Amino acid sequence: MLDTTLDSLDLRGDFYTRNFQPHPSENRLILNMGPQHPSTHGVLRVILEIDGEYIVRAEPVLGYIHRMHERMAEVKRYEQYLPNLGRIDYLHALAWNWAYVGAVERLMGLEVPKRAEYIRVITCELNRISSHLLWWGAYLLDLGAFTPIMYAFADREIIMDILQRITGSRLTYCYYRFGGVSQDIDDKFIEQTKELCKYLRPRLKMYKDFVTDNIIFRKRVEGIGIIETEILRKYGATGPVLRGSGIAYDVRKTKPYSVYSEIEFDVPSYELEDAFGRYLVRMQEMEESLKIIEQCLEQLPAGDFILPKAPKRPKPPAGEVYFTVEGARGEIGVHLLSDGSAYPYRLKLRSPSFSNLSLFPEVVKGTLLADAVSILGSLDLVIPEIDR
Amino acid sequence: MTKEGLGHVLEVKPGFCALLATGKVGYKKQLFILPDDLLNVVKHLDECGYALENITALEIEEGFLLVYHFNQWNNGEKLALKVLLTDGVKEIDSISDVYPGALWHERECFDFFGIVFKNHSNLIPLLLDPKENIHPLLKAKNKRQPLAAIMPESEKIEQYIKIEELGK
Amino acid sequence: MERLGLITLILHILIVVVGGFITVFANNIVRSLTGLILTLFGGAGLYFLMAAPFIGIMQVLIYVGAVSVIIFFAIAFTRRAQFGLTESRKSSQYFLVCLLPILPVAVLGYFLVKEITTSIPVPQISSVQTLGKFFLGPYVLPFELISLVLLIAMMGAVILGFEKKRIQMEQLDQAKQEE
Amino acid sequence: MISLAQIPIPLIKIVVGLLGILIFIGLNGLACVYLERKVAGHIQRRPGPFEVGPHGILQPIADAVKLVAKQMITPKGADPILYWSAPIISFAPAIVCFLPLPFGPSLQNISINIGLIMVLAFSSLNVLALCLGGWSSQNKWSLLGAARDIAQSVAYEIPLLLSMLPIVLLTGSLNLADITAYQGAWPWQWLVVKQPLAFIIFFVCIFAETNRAPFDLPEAESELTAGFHTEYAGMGFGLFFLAEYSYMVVGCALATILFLGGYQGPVAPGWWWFLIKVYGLLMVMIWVRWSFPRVRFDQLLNLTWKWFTPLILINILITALVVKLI
Repeated sequence: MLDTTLDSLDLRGDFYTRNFQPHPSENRLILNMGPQHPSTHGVLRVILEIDGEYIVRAEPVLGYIHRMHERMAEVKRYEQYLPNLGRIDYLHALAWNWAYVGAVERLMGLEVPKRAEYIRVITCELNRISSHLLWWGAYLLDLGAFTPIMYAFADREIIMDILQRITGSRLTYCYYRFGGVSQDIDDKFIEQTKELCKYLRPRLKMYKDFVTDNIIFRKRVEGIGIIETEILRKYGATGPVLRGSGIAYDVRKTKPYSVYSEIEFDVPSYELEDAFGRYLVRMQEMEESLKIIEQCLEQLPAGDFILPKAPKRPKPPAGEVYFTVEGARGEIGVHLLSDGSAYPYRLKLRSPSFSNLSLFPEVVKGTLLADAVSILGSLDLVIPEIDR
Repeated sequence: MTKEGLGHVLEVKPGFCALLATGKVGYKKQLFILPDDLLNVVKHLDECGYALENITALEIEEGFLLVYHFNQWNNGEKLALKVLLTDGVKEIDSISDVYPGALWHERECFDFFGIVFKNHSNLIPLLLDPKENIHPLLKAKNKRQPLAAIMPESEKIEQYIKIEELGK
Repeated sequence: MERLGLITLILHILIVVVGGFITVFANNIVRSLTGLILTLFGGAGLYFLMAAPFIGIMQVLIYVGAVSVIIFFAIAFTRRAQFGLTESRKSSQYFLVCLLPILPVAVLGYFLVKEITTSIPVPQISSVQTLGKFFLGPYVLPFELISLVLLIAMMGAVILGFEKKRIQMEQLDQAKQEE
Repeated sequence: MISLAQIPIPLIKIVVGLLGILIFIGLNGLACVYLERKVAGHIQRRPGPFEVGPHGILQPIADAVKLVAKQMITPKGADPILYWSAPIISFAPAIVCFLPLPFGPSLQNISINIGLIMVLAFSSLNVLALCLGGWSSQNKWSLLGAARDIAQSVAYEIPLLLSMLPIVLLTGSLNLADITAYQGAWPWQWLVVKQPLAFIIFFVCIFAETNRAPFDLPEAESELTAGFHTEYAGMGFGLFFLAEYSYMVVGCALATILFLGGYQGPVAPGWWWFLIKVYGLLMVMIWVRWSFPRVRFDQLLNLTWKWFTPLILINILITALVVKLI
């Protein structure tokens, strides 16, 4: 009699829980981490099978904020779709802006003015720093340190203020246009950005003293979540997750787009393969971004900020294009197919977090629950980007 | 499916893949293969050290076109595999045995188009509600375009390569 | 003062008895344990009344604070307890359960009636020092033996823990290989 | 009828003492909430509560009113009796823990000769309350929190007990008043000078005992949502909260009495010295909480079993030898 009640108890839960395992074995617990959980940063849900606190199996369940952006693309004109891009990855919105705008420009054969390219690089790197700062704070919150996120937000606020003056929005930017940017930058922007660079350098140094060299933090990330190169390749991971394992693949350097080939910067990579490697990559990347911004401000040419003849309502010729840029989380790809009309025929958004998260079940096997949180944080996930 | 529509579809023999012109698309290489050769080709690409980047599909007049994007880390050279499913076929081999990262991409294609991937270990909806059986990216019949209309480059076949010689 | 003492005594006896009944009759294993803890608490109170506060506090520290918690650890994670499952007992079981306490009551009662001892009206408080001297004086051998038993129990627990961990790891490896 | 004069004086003393303790616990809860929020605010470079009253001084009262006014929800499938008794079991022993503490030269509720063990015994009941709450919530996260709490108590309880033994060996008493009297008024006469290692281990174990960061594993917001009190709302949570602060004060008071000379101070000894030292230690606890990440579970076990226990055993051995020889 007891067994039958147990059976019926096991069959509780929704489609995904039942699909995960209808009959958990003795001593094992099926645990739903999410969709509302403090360290899944949004509405990610991970079904875990745990033995004590050891994770035997994990399966992420997605789709809680799925908005079908790809379908929206097919029913909207090219220019109408622009604001959607800022909503995909709300932390590095400008990279998505760029990926889409770049794809359309390539399809139409538009030549972007030099000044516009530089403005794009500056704003995109500013956005990257703000994204990494938020990740840094949130990651430490995952590890149980409450204070860093406040520091990170204070710094991020400055960047958002700077970008707000130029782009008009604070988070979900829609700044780039086909053939340039929507508004030119002024002297005040340049001055503010220079000040920011001066301000952020000692801050990053302070963060290193404050967090990176902390023994408790080190013990929580060193040797945790080791991802081998082979797994990275088979799952198509990109970005800091890849560079944390020692592979210096960065679209900005390997296949330079825009004016990245004219700027000197390093691609940090660490052969640690663990969460600490990924952490160091992101911390180093912020410094590199500062370097890029300073160089761009020096080299900033005069000229148009948008192509004078840029079409307001583009109608690209029929054809296919695949354009990738380097986002804060990895390689962002826009695969665009046009049939010559004012609406895209098919638009596929390749999001880096999607691939990065897909290797999570592989990595998390056999680790502790606390480590799973640490690994999840080190992948730097943005759930709207995964669900799209 | 008229023969005329199929006229543009590339004629590839089994065991061969057609190397297409890339133009401004953004790939280093474009390969067109038959559905049956998919696993074979993917195994070769795996040996060459390609990383799986993306799997996507689209519906055209001829049927479904699946595009697999691969990437090489050392030089960033991208490779696209294109497979056409014609005659109402909605099934293709899963490449998840070779690239486990394909599991999710294939589930997404199953979600959006209803394409069934054979030998997929867990083909359940990934992003959409499992209770609603809708495939939002399928197009109405009058909206579908022929392959030639959306991929003008794919008409130009540069050469045919034997699959065994792909690695070279 | 005396009346107050009597009230307290009855109160503690009530706690012990009620705790005992909960322990036996509760149909949920964790509730049974809670009853047991209540009984132990009542016992500790009785020690206090008998002017043996050290023993009473030790009862709280060791039995309530440590042993019960460990028992809790062991049973709370069984599947039955996890899902809050309850069991219904047959009436014959209740009968047996009622029969069981009669035995000690009979034995104790017999001796109480047979040999009435005169109790000290105002009990003396024995200090911790006296107790310690007792343990390391006349009772040194049993005292040391008990510590030896505890040591062996601890070592056994550690060894068992390692064994279980090893098996777990093997299972994990197997699961990985199967995939 | 019992006339007033017939009521025994010890009983009156205890009742008055209990009332005093309850008032102290309540006020301390308010003060700690304010302190915690304000210190956390300043550590995080923000002002902290500022709206209710001048400098947000009335914020704790607003918090308390909110907690009391909230609906008390019993989750579906929970064991209601155990579920609601858990916060009470957590809070009630805290009151007993205050009884033998000497706040001042003549400010001790009951001068019991085993005061130290009494505090320890009743503070260890908190673990039981936490597991009961965690288990009866019918929530897997709570259950994991309860499991962690038990394992944690197994880890810290032994070094915590052992770290007091050197003091007992030196002073030869378990009465907290005697231990205070053994030490002098000046800092170099305090036992922390003779037993620095024991003090450090004791204080770290107090962090674990009170479930404070970096050892707040049973709660662990980012891992177990809120651990054992995930399901508690209103005053159920409020009592756990109050109990945590009470145990913090008990822990800091014990550290003060055992190692920092209790109520004794260089100028004008009295209860104010005691409170200054206790709240000084409390500030350290708050400071640590807002600066450090959380340790992992096995790291805590490693720390306590592999480092603290052997170290403190050696410490006891040396102390015993020195006491015997001198």
